[in-house]
Amino acid sequence: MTNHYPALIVVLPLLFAFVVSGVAWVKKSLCFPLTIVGMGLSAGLSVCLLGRVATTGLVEYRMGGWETPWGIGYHVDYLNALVVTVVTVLAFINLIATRKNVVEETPEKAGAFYSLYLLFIVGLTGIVLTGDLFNLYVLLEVASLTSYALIGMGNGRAPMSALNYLFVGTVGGCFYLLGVGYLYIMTGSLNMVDVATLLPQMYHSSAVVMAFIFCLVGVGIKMAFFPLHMWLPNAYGFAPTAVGSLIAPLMTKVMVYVLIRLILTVFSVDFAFVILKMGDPMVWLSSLAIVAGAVFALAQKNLKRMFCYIIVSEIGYMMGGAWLGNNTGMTGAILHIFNDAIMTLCLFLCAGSIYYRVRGLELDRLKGLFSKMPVTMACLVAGALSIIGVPPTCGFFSKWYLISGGLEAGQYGFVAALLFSSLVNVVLFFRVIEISYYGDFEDHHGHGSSGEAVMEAPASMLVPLLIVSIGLIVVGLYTGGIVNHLINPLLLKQGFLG
Amino acid sequence: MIWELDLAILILVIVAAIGVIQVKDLLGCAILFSAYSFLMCLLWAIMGAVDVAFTEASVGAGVSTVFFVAAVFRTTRRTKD
Amino acid sequence: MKAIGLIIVVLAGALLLYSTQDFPFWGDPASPAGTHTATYYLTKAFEETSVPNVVTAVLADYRGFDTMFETGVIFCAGLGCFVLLRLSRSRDEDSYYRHVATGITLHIKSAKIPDVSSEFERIDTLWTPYDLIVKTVCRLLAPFVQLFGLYVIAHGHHSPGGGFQGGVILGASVILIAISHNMRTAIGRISEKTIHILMAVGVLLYSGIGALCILLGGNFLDYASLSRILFTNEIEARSLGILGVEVGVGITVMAVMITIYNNLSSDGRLDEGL
Amino acid sequence: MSDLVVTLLGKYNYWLCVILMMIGLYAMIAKNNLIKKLVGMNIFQTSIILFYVSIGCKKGATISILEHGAGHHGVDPTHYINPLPHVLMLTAIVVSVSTFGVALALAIKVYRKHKTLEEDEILMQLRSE
Repeated sequence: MTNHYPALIVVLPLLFAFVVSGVAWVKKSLCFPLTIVGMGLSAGLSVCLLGRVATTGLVEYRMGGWETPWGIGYHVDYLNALVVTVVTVLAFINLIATRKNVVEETPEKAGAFYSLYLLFIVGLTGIVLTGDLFNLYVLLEVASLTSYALIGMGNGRAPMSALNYLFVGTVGGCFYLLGVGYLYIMTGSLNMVDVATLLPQMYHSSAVVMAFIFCLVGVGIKMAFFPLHMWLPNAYGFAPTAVGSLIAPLMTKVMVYVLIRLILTVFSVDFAFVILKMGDPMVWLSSLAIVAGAVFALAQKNLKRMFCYIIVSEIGYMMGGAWLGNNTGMTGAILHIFNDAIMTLCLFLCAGSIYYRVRGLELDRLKGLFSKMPVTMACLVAGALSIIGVPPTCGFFSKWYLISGGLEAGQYGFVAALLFSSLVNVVLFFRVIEISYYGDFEDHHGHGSSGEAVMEAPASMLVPLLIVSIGLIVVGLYTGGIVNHLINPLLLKQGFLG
Repeated sequence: MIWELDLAILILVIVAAIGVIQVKDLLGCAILFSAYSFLMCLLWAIMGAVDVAFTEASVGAGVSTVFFVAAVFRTTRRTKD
Repeated sequence: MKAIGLIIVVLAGALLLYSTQDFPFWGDPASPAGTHTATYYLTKAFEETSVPNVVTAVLADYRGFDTMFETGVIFCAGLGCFVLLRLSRSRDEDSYYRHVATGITLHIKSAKIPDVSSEFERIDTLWTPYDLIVKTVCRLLAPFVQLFGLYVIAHGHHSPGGGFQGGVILGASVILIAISHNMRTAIGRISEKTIHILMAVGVLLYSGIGALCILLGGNFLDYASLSRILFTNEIEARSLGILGVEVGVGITVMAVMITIYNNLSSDGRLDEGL
Repeated sequence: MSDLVVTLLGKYNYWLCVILMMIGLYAMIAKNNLIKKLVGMNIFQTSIILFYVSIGCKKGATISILEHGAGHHGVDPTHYINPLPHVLMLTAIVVSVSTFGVALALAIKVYRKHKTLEEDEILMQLRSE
């Protein structure tokens, strides 16, 4: 059975998704336990897979038993295993933490909601594990389609934002498909490793260059890279709480993973940095993204929208690190995928529990929350410290790698942008903390309907939140281990010398 | 595969596509879109992609036109462009 | 906006046109795409799966993993439309009944609904007279459409077609009934609950066959390992496995098409429809 | 001169395909009506499918269903069209119809709230909120 781990990580949530959506029509109360079981199995298996990859270096799997250029194969190395573990474990934690939000916001359709939740995870895990370019597209569409539906479930402006996201996201998917088509017409293969062996003879062909550019634009749209980020704040900001905290930490990071995978495995480092010389312009664009994200975040009056713009700026970190073209920068980018997913989940879970009690996330409604919800706010502070980059939280270490990578490459603009955005983050979070610590609590339920008094969030939300915020520090302390045992061997194997 | 036929239908497809995005009535847009899909299906059949053409005939020209008309029926026919 | 759009479009188009210069010529038999993987499929597919339609063989066996997620995408779409549009029936609405013989409409304001007899039919505010000819023809046509759909699913090994196309045709036959009569008739034949369970059962059949292969000792979706329980050789087992997953695809696609139509055409109320 | 004709005949399919793509993309960017944008998106998707199907084309070959008995004494691959792009595009068509369905559902939901499908009118309503 142990050989089947890579397939089972994707297939088990899929099976459970179908069972959940069928069972919802027979017995509604079974939906949530079944979802927990499916998600938990997937998370457990991916941790086991990470353990195996750490010892053996590479796990391969052939779907249907066919050899790879003819069939679809999984080719799991350190990078896949790391990212898939983050995806499944964080989705599992989020599932437990947001149960009460789901009950409240979508009571009627809980079965369909959980089914879509599992399918979204199937999409993401499939994207991360697959070694086939077209299979990646199909799973990208699974993940995107479920996220459109999940975001559109919200009230108010959510359907309009979801429709905008759909338009933009589909164009992104189509551009990626077009890029794959260009690769296929030139090489006749769809397997990543096979394409990589066929490509070097035609590096100078304009069609291969265009294939790279189309893949880059397509993935860039999906990950909300700076000039293409317009859809993100609305889509994530207006989504239902449970959906926001699921999609925001995972979707964009997985897309950054796809980009790094394309550079490292398919097109090779030589092509991207030496032949195309894309490094400098992309780093400048990333610096712009960081600054723009930070500036937009300053202008927001809503906690969740502020976090959304912080994500835009964090995407700039990862893209910049990946394009610095040296070992340290790439290490920082991969580490930041990992860390940023945890930090973002922490922030969005805090926002979720505040929303659950206060019914609003405008900054002036946070007044006095420190006395009412001390644990939640303490976790928010932990997340904030990590975003700012204060040791010993994990955010500090990845930022350290990014900055030293920038100095090594002589990209002082990028380093300046990183420092600027850290400064802006300090301002942003101290504003939030000041309001919530010193402001007097005002009851906004108003108009006589006193409702329940605002108090600490229920334990089912607090425990996962605490786990995540302790995780921020634990991951920070184990950074050295992750870098030495997982990231360095990967970069060495891919011939990334810097 | 006969390239003269292919070219002729390709040009018709482009004409249909321009028609779809220019017509100022959403119901007309639905019908023209159905015609576009059907021409596309012919084009694929000529290129030898019979399975794809079959799918497009049943999905593009058939079911998605029904969806489109249903959606227009539940919303509005009016469009400014 | 129009000017910006035009600039982007012209730029992207110019790039695309420029990059076609390195393409192999259209229809060139010696192009990499026509020789690398295609040769393997064309020469080996029949030997290994005994399916003459190479497209079906590649779709459901060599790249069966893709097709499973393709069915998953369809399933997402059905579930998505349901989640986005379906309104719950919690609030009491006025209901209308039409006396068939006289055409008199009754408007009942209370929540209590009398038994619908053959003399009365439940209608909505948007009642339109049915055309007897259309109604009869469609009712007569529906079984033949369904038969054709089943043929397309089952005959996908030897001719164009397969689970997806057949499923769409099966779904279209129910949509035909819903359009020519009204949606209540169609829902009376196949209820919302049935549709949703069928939707899940179809994909479950597909992924279940895949998981069964793991239990029988093969890789995921390796139909050859089914030969142990089907008592045939590996090649026949692959062919039968392909048939099995095609049936699963057909069931899901049919159910999803009906769900999407029902929710779109009635704005999520599942009443009279178009 | 004859070179030009050869190039023209060899590439015109891809060129017209690009034009179709650009029509779809233009409609998505420049049109104001949500359904029109949706149609543009669908044209864009079908043109990419057309591009893939064109890749699979092979001169002088027939559809990729083996003749009766052909499988038993060796198949000449140059006689049959490349099946792989067709397989991929079946999946892509399914994806496009799924996206179409979900997008129509979202458009109906938008219409429920705003009573219009024109983007500028919706934005105006949102601003005045």
